[in-house]
Amino acid sequence: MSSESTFGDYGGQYVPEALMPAIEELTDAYERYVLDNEDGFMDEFRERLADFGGRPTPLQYAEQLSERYDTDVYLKREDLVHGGAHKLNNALGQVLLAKYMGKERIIAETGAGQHGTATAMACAHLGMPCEIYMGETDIARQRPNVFRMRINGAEVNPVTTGRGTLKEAISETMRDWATTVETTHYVIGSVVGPAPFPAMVRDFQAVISEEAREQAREKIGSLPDSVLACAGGGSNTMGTFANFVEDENVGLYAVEAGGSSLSVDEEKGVAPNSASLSTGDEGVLHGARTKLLQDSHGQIMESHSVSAGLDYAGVGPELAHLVDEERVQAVNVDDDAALDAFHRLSQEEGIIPALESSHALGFLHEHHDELGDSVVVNVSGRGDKDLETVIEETSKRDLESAPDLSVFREVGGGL
Amino acid sequence: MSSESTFGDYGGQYVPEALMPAIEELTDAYERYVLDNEDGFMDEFRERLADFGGRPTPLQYAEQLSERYDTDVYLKREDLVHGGAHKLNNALGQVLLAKYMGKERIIAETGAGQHGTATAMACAHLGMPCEIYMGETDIARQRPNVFRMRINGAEVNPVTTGRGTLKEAISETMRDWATTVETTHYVIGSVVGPAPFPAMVRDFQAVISEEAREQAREKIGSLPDSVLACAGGGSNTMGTFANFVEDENVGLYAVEAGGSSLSVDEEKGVAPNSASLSTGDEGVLHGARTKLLQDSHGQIMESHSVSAGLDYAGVGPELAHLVDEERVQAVNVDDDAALDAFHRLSQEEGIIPALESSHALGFLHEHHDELGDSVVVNVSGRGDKDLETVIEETSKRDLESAPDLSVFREVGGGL
Amino acid sequence: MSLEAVFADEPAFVPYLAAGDPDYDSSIEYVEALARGGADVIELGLPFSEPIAEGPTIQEAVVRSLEAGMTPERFFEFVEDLDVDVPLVCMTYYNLIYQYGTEEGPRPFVERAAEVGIQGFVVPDLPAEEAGPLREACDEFGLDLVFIVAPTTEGERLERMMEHVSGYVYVQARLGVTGARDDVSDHTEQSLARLAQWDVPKAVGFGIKTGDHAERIVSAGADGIIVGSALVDIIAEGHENGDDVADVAERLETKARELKDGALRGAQNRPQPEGK
Amino acid sequence: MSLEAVFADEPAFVPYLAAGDPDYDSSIEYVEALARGGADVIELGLPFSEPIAEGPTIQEAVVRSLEAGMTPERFFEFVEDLDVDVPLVCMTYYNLIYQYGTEEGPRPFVERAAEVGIQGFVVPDLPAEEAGPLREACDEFGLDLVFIVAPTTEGERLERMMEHVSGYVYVQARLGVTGARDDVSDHTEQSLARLAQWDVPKAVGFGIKTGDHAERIVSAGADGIIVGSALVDIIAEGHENGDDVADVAERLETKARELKDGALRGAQNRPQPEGK
Ligand SMILES: Cc1ncc(COP(=O)(O)O)c(C=O)c1O
Ligand SMILES: Cc1ncc(COP(=O)(O)O)c(C=O)c1O
Repeated sequence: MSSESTFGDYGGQYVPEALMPAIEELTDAYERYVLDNEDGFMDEFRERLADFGGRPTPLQYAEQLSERYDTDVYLKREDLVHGGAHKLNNALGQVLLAKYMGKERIIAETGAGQHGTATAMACAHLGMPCEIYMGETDIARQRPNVFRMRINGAEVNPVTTGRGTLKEAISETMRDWATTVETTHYVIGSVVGPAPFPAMVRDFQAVISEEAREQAREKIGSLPDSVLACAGGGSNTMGTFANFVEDENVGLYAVEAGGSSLSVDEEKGVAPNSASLSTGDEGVLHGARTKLLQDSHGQIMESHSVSAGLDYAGVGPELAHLVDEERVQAVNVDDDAALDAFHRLSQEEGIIPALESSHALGFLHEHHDELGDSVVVNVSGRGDKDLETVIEETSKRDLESAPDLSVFREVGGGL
Repeated sequence: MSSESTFGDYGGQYVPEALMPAIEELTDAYERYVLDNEDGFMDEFRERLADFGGRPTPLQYAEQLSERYDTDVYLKREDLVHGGAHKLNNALGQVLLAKYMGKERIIAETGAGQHGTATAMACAHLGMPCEIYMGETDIARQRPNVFRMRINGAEVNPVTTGRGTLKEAISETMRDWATTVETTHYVIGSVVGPAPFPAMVRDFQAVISEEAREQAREKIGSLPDSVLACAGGGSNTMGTFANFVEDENVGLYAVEAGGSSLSVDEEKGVAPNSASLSTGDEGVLHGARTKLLQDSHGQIMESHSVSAGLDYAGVGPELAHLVDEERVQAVNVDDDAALDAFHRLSQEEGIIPALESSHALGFLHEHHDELGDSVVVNVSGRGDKDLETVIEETSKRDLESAPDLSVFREVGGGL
Repeated sequence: MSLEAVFADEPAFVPYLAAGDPDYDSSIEYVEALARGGADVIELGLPFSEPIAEGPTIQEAVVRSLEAGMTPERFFEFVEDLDVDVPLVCMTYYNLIYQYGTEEGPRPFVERAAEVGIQGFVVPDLPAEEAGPLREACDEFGLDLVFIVAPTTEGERLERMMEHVSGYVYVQARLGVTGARDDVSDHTEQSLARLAQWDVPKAVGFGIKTGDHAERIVSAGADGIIVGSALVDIIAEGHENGDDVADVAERLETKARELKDGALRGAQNRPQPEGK
Repeated sequence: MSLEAVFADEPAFVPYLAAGDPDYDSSIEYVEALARGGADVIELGLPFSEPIAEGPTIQEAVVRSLEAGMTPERFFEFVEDLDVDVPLVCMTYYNLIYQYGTEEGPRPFVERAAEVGIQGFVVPDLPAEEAGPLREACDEFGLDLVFIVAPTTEGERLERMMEHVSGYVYVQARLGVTGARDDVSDHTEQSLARLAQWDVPKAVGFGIKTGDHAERIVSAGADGIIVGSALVDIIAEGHENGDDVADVAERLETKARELKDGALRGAQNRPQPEGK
């Protein structure tokens, strides 16, 4: 672990001056508590991750997929973390850090609602007041997560600007932070934002690969040939890769959302995908220099993915750097393939994956014969939050693996 | 573990003759595979529980509750089991056993949908065709679980007889079984039904107390003074108690659903509660002699609880026996107190419990000063499935711990 | 006449109705119509709220009867009120037997049943293993306890069971729950063959619907036929259409005659019984 | 006139508008109206899709301008088309500066800005730490880079920052985002006191709405006032009501005069400046 503020050309701290002192304070806290385990911070963090969060999560051998693909497939089960996704690893770390720093209030943005619920849970657990910013569009498509945040005692502030999704929610949270920075910590939900966030969030998420690497050694007897993770902002990705980066023989694949197409509509400022690593270019967004979906003038594009949690125009700077360095392969999978993979895992392995994670599984499906003899796929979250979306999107398509979903109309009324 | 077919006066095998040979076959398989670990059955079961199911689950020290009640409160986190409840422990065990027995098809009943989803998941995991019977009323109030079963590839058969809840679903599943018994295994969802189900389901669930007892020793340094679990059919209850039964100094509390009142309406055949241990009397239902909610003629009453998973007129025979023996205290908590406890745990500890489990937490709230210095409460499942019910039921009441839920109306439309 | 004796001379027709379906008075008419139509024994159902062995037809009869106010006590009055000249068997679930009276266990129920003239019991959720207490009470009051032999009942299990049989055996023609079917199961012949060595009347039930069915089953060797759902269907239909009770009763009587006649035909073209 | 020189004689009035709000032509009128109303420097916003430092008022202006087709190139044309006689400062976010032209980095943007006569930049998401490349390009083309000093900028951090200042310092009157407020923050006086030791013009912004505000802030020691949202509000209202562009322009001119007059009054009852 180190406190890099840049990764090659990426990273940095492109934020309003008003936030800089807080960011310096945070950098200092990060170095002391996280990197140097001052006051036993990391010990407490790890203990809470275990007892409250349910870690370690299993590395499960997937029998049916292994047989189907003639490759040993192992699933890292982050869907079993409390709250249903890897997001708690980071949220718990940051809220605990804010407590050590003497902050009195937590704010966070959320897209799919997973980071928001994770933050709300961590705040309830640690007794911190919490407000979550969430775009109106996302609120409408992720209702159960809105309920969960409120039930955990968090305020949910609807964001009505722009298209009402993650990008706008982040901007709005930064505005709150610029006003309340003295007492408030902003829990960013991925490896994005100004330094030290990208490195810090990676370090909190690195527990995934710390466990997985050890578990792989035990189960496979060696390191895996390939490791796959979906990439939105890239926190589950960096968490899953971190401890494998030095293992040069392990192939690392960051699977982005290909959406409905990789091409863009400059006129409307819309990219029908969220593949910033694969198709974006360098720019500055939300505090960091990284790869972005932007038009030729530098205006940020509306991204799109069937999976709300991947629906973001940027990506973590360290991940962008690792892709430039060719240590990580940036690949992508479209909406259809992700939905298909969702159904496949649900039916064949009895695990309902998040639509985000389904992208990684979709890549496995399409490229299993190029990934070597053993593959670790990070199942970053569970798909309970996605049921309504999946039913709706499946009914619009002719998918290979989808079950007949007509029962949903027969019983208990329509959608 | 032993293969008792009766517990004191309770238990037995009150089923149609056509099922008896299958029940004998099952008894034999239970004794060989479960009790004697033939062919390494139990080893495989335990391994799958770990890798697929996410066991062991933590025994978490609950800081805020402990402070509030001035008692060390530990939560056994069955909400973290794959699928969101203890139900998988049993479903996985039975589906695996059916596979060892050479059965080709699985059927199960479900009430709250938790046992149905657990069974559907276990069947997908083990490649077994699966049909779930579920009452129409329950289908309407537990829609997300219906979706999950279908997405896992199970058939969901609506049951339209009677009030369309668990009782009718069990009867209907027995009817299916009576027709298909030669090829089909019926995965009963709790410690109810004819022998060997009560003992077998208990043995599959006993992993809860096996872990908890060991974890308590480590964390408390001794055994807890009291152990609390909610009781519907009683599977999480027996699982949580099993390894403590011999520890005479450990108080065991089975918390039933007090519903809206403990009194009954003989005329209508309705009990506005599900407190069969506290208020029921001996009778025969669904294959076993046990305590039941019945009218003076022996007709089974409609039970009621705000929590669908506790809404059952019977209870496991072994639990009834342990209550008669005064080894287990039968207590109960009403709908209001359960809802309050739901909100309390969500806000104070960041864990959204199932409404079922909330009953155990409600008892803790009301009787914390009678439970000694250390209490283990089984959080049998997570409450994600209950969100709609909780919002609706909370809006009808004036609860101490409920958050302001008006945001649900402001954003994203009405319920 | 003892239950066993009924089967001695000719194949017996054993109809089933849920007592009190759709209401007390009509039900009395219906039972009497069956007697007129040629019933040799009548199985009278005392409805239980959780009829796990019944298919939809009888489930609905149970609901109708319960909603019309049937209780165990009313059931006994019902039997007393009946003006029929054939043996009556009470078919019910064990919990109702168990709960009756102040004392625990089946004795009070059996005592009262004997008092009103019931001659035997069929209890679908009471396998031989659990039947001890009821068996004892039956013996005390001289009632028969009829067991069901399922297609899955074989070998040792069958042998153990046959030791307990009294009255007749209820041979379940196929797996599943009650309900009229268009086919007559292969299981029937196999089951009858399995039972051939025991000298006790064998009445076949589950799914018999027409005189032809009855004929085939008797010619396959059955000593009697048990018919429930096909009769209950007639009541359900009449009830739904609001038909006159007398009309429905007549239809039942006609149906009964069809079934009894079928059984008689079956007896004629039956291969000569060996031992009897 | 250099930016610094503007502040030399009397307190400066520095209005902000988003260029192209609500459309190109109207916006030209509005900017010119502000010049007529007494603006000493004009901050022209080049709209960015993610304006993280702006409150709702300016966010909406940004949306209007972008929807009307504003781009960096159009922005430069806009500046060329303007007929005003005061220094212009471009306020925008770093990504637009960074992306302009074919070459990477800020140089092409600065070069083009210099060409059209822009005299400086304010970049709200570019703290001193990241300003190196832009600073260099500004130096090359002789433009000023204005930094924002926030209420939280103190001690060493403040000292480091003041080394980079050119033109004037933008003193952020309170924490938060842009937007007109009814109060004038206490932070202003403290901030001005903290900055007293540096001999550079101090323009105070964030929340100034009326001539009275302007007066109080200048009398507290500010060398200038920066006003954005209060002016953008007038445009938004006019746009919504479908008012004549000329009418709106006149309202802007009047408001500008009110603010400038307030500032001038403030200068009169200001305690005598010590060092200057
Ligand atoms: C389950 C899950 N996986 C992945 C992501 C994408 O985020 P990241 O790329 O930071 O892991 C999200 C975001 O909400 C998520 O909920
Ligand atoms: C979470 C949870 N707890 C408890 C129960 C009650 O069942 P049992 O008493 O068998 O544990 C259920 C049943 O659905 C459940 O879902």
